[in-house]
Amino acid sequence: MRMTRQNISIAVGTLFFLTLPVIATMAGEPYLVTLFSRILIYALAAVSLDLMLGFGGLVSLGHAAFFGIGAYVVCILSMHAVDGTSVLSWPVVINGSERALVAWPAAVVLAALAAAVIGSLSLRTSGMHFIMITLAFAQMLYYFFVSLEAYGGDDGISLFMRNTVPGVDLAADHQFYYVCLAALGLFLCFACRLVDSRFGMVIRGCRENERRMKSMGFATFRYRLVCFIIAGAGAGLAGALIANQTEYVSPGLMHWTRSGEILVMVLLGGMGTLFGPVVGAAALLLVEEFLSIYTEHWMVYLGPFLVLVVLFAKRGIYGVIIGGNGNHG
Amino acid sequence: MADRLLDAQSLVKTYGALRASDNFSIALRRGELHALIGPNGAGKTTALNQLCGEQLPDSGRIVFDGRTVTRMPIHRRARLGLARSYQITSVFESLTVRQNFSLAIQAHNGHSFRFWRKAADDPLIRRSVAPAMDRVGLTERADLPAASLSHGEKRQLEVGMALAGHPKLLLLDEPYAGMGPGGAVELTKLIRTLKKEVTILLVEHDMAAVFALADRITVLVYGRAIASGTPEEIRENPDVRQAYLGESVDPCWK
Amino acid sequence: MEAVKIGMITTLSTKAGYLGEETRDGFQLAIDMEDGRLGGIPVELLVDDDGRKPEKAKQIADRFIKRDGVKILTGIVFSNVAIAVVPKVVRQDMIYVSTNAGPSLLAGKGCHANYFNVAYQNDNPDEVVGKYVSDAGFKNVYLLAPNYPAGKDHLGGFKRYYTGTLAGEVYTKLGQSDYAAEIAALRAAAPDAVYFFLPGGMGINFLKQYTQAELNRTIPVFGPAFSFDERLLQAVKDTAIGVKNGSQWTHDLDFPANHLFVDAFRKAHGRTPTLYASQGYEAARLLGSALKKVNGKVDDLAALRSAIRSADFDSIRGKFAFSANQHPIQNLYIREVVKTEDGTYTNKTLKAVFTDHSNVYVDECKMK
Amino acid sequence: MLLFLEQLLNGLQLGITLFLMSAGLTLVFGIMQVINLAHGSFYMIGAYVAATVTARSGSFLLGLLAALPAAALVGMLVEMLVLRRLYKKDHLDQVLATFGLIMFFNELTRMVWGRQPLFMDVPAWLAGSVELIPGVPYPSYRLAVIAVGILVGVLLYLLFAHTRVGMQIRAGASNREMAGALGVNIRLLYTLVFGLGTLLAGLAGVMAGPILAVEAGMGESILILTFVVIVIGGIGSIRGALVGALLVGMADTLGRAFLPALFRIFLSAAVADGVAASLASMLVYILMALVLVWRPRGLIPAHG
Amino acid sequence: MLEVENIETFYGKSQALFGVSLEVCEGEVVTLLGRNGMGKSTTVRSIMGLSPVRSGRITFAGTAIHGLPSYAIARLGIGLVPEGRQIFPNLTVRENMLATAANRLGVKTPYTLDRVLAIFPRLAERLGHFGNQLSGGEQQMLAVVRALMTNPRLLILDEATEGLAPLIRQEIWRALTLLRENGHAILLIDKNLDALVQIADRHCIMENGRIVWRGTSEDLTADDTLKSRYLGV
Ligand SMILES: Nc1ncnc2c1ncn2[C@@H]1O[C@H](COP(=O)(O)OP(=O)(O)OP(=O)(O)O)[C@@H](O)[C@H]1O
Ligand SMILES: Nc1ncnc2c1ncn2[C@@H]1O[C@H](COP(=O)(O)OP(=O)(O)OP(=O)(O)O)[C@@H](O)[C@H]1O
Ligand SMILES: [Mg+2]
Ligand SMILES: [Mg+2]
Repeated sequence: MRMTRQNISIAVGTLFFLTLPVIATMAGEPYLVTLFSRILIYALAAVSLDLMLGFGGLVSLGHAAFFGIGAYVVCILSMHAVDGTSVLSWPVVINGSERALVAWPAAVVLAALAAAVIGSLSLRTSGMHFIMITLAFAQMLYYFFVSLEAYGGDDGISLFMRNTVPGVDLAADHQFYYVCLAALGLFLCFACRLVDSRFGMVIRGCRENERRMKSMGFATFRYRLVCFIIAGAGAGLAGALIANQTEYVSPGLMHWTRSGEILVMVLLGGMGTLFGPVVGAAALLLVEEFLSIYTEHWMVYLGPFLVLVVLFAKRGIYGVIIGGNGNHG
Repeated sequence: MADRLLDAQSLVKTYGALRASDNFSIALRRGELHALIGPNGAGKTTALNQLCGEQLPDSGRIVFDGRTVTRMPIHRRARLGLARSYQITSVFESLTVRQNFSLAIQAHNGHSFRFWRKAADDPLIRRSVAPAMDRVGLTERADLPAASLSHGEKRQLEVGMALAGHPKLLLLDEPYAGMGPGGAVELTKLIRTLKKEVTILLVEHDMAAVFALADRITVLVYGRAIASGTPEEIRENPDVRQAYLGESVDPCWK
Repeated sequence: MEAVKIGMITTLSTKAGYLGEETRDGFQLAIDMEDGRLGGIPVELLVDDDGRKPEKAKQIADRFIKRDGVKILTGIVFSNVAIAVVPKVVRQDMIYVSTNAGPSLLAGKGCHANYFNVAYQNDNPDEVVGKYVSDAGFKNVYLLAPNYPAGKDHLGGFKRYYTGTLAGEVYTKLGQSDYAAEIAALRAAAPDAVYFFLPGGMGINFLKQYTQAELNRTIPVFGPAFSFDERLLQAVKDTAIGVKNGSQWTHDLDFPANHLFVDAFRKAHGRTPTLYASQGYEAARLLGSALKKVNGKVDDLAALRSAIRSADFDSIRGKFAFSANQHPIQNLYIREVVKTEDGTYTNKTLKAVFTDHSNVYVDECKMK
Repeated sequence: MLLFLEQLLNGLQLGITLFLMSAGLTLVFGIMQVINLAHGSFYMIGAYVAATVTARSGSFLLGLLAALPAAALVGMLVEMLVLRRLYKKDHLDQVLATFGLIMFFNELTRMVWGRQPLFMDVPAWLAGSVELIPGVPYPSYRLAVIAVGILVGVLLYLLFAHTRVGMQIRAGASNREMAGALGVNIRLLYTLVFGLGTLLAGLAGVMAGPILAVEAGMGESILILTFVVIVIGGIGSIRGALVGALLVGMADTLGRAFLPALFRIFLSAAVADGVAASLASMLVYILMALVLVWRPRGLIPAHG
Repeated sequence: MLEVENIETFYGKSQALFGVSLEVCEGEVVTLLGRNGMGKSTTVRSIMGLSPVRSGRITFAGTAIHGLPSYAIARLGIGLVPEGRQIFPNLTVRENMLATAANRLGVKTPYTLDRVLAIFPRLAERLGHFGNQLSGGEQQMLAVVRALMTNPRLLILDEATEGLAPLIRQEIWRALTLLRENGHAILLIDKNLDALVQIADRHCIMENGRIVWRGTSEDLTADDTLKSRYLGV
């Protein structure tokens, strides 16, 4: 590894996240651990969006749908496990579960399935139309869950307790934090490899010039769909985590404003950089958290801050940190 | 008809009232360089589009290498060995020249659902990139993003990418456009060497190149092939002179 | 003596921001009236905006508890935020006093010894109107609410005491702005009254459009208090005049404590307090009485709990007590929207329809 | 039958109202190709200024006259300070910047005007109703909204399809550099057109004021719907926006009005109401998804 | 009329022009020659104000134009046919012609729709089509027409005959000769050397961002080593 600014930043960042619970406890601010768990989870959602946005050029304004699906899967399974009822009784019996090893993969798979369906319809369009059709599907899901009384409708459902994993106590904030960190770390690692792999190159080619890709012999639709599904699955995992973190899920998680926030995290951090969205998620949530302590009118400051980042940072905050020469995109 | 690599019969393509292809037929023999010429807007690009699958004909039939491909999507035709370059430069602007080539190679080289190994480290790709870049003289520019190439260099890239996959049939849409006089000489050399490996359909307005290279020429006017034959036949054809070449001798091709 | 910290999680941003503002102002007023104390105990009120987002509210609760060492939380405006936050915090041995939301879940199955609601159970304001409408002889009422659980709950509350028939029961889109279609259907159904639960902007939109369709002249409108607080009324003005709505409080209730509050609030803020302000104020006063009893020792949870449960304070609503599920037992009133001489719009109490009214979820609550 | 006619009229009216709302957005988003999420903020500014001035002066017209330049000026200021620097960059930078602007404007209105909704009433001379269909009084104000909507539509159409300025704007949208190199002062033009766009947003806000709640954040609820309208119609086309608006208006109104009855035919009343209501809320989005799956570039796509 | 003195232009950090100077007088046709990527188009872009000039001066008809926005430069009477056509895809052919048309200098017989359509009858058939529906050559014609319709004093053509059929190409040369006779100045980049020597007065050859040779048509035809050295023919 060369000592580039980028490598140093990543190393420092990793170290920071690894030691955060210790630092927070020593500084007497243990609540920071939960705050940063949330940051990690949103970062995961943002990174997954960046995969298709920054590399695939697929701007989705419906990414929160998969986030929400992941969260709902966890809460619904848990609710049924507590009640002792089954989720489905026909054609196959599916029982509830509080085990993370069941619920989380289920969340990922269902989010991926939803992404497959939504993606295969949405990817027929492109550009602005793609933005809007993903939004449309997310809003449909939103209204669907709003009126789904069995699962709390707009009020949402609480998770009775966090999922269980053998050997790990998710209810303990520190352990949960490290689980989130591991999830983000693994996904980032996967994403970093992905974007330089053959598949990643195809995705980037499709963003640039889909027509040329086709005439060179790539079935572009398939690749884009897979990219969409991977991103959806990532968001599903983030959703499963957020359900555990907040111990609650409501349709608000799928509203287009939430998709917009995830999008803003990506852009704020720097799209097409993978690490940028982590920075973006941290920046947005921290600013939101701390500004609102000092002033009720925190948005009057946050708004112009976003504008300034756009105007003066070439590639989001991450671009500023690493000096504007990311290796991707 | 084993000697025919591509056989297109009575292609019709209309845009509203306009017949861009009007019962257009063409047959390409294996190994030949066939030139397609005609006035602007005659339907040459449209014809190429139908052959390579970018557009589907309203009616007609296309057989490539013994298979009917009339309705086959473009990417599958490409995998059968049908490559094209574009008249209006169409490369991956934000990728480097090397990445542009490696994508072109990747397309013909195993599937791309590989998520882990770096594409750049893939020996299959790495081996072929350097010669492909060298062939069109872009080795020096390998690590520049395509966007920062000059117009002519982009044209070189454009042609180079079409070649990179070692196609059976190469459809070249005005490869000379934008090439400086020197570049044109180089390109003519390149195409001469290619003639030995691959069948070529060349659309071009540079008559010097066409007459220097073509084995046979088809002339298209208003979507219809009005003449087809050897360069000599075409040069002497009065209809062609009137519709396309002009009566006076163009100073640009002697 | 160290100040007792009270954490207020409320909604200050978004369209509903003024609800949180009122709640906070009411609460703060009680503190200010005692010069920074409640029940003689110095208190410090920490306020943070939840942006109407459940996870953000949770995050704030977490910070209040872990960083600021808060033991008492209050202030959440919306039921869904409350449902997300309350169960967890009360399980952590925190006291939560609800100043507004009273979802059935927290009143029934999900009730908890550490959870108190000082305002109302969500069904209350509807029950009172249901009863009133029946008593007033309306036989064929048309119902309207957004299509989400709270909408159904509220209409359920109305139907519980309403004895006539339904001319229609329509669920609209959450956040809908145009009601022309509903109004046309309503006109065609020819009911003799309309009952609607459309909180916030939805209610404003509906009322304006209803009046513009000139239906207000022929078919009277009823609703729960939410669409008729004094700040909203300034946004609908004449449109709402004469509408009767149900509530547990009005600024004109004739109790000395109430006069004291209303006058002080007007003096401090130059406006008539809304229902939400009154609820914030009541929560503060309730807590004040409890703090006084335990002499500021909030660490003895059981003592604090029973001090709160005894509700030993001079309520601005007159008589006040907690039911078994720790929701209010109180009078419920019908009020009418009127225009005052100075051109502002406000509510006038017509009569108490229920006295010492509790809620129907008491039996579902098995308090541990 | 009478009810059906009335609902059709309602659908038409909602459609035209939506068109009025989307007119400014069609201009800015559809034709200039600037993604301005803060468009709703100008709508809000229009409504707030109009409500304030109307309340002070008692005259709706004065309110209107104050609101339009206010929205246009703020719009031009935003263009000059922020958006102008973003045309060369990725479209998504506009998303981020205008997202920030939404927050800023929303909170600013809350600080200036307070958090509660404002009042705005129908002007007295439009207060009554007209019986277009016998027995069904129709509010005159809504008819006025329809008229304004149609007027704006026609003017926009003329401006874009038949004037050189219109051509230049479209030219600039596809290739700013070339338009400039051919002698078009595209910077100034864009500032002015953006101002016109926000003026139209302000106009929509003023027109909506008497019908809807005037509150901070009112822009966002309408924003998504107007995006939907434009996308259904086909980005960049004014005719498309009109068709999209009418379609959305009709689908939404008729869905709300008749779906419950439809479902009651084969479901129990309670279930039917629930299903119908959920479906009605989703209808607009379902419509958009269907249209885009069927025609990925919208119903009447503009070329480009 | 046009004077370029010692300009240096950068793309980001990389320098593309290293002190280029040239002038074009009234009624003169000057060409820029050179292999691909040598800086011909960059010179044109610098003149038009499309690429920022770091140092040096450019004057046109007595006005210093470096640093001016490109629209202002164009309005002084420079018409550009850019490399790669760059017609407006979302405008119809007719609109493409009219959107930027002007007669700012008060030319007596300005180019009008009718006049240009007479030169390019093919376009007359396509008036209602959108820019991106045209064939490549039709787009190129349109780009030339679009520049003519601004009735410039100086016309800059960057590879304007690219992709045109021989007949049409002759048509363009003829039109240029006419323009020149009317006192217009023309700056020309093209690869058809033989045609260039016939219509141009002077030539400049560029290499790696510098002008390495200037001379008349006679000089150019006389010296074959020049061509092989700088142009690769
Ligand atoms: N947008 C750009 N960014 C970075 N470098 C550029 C850009 N455009 C051109 N260049 C570089 O500037 C140099 C000069 O390019 P220019 O386009 O002026 O060449 P040219 O002489 O017009 O060539 P051609 O005949 O191929 O059009 C080239 O080396 C090219 O790589
Ligand atoms: N998408 C389209 N819609 C309408 N007309 C089109 C479309 N594409 C092409 N055309 C028309 O069809 C005709 C043939 O176009 P084509 O591009 O095939 O010409 P060409 O022979 O390649 O000409 P050139 O030599 O100028 O490139 C042209 O007149 C063109 O305007
Ligand atoms: Mg062509
Ligand atoms: Mg060039």
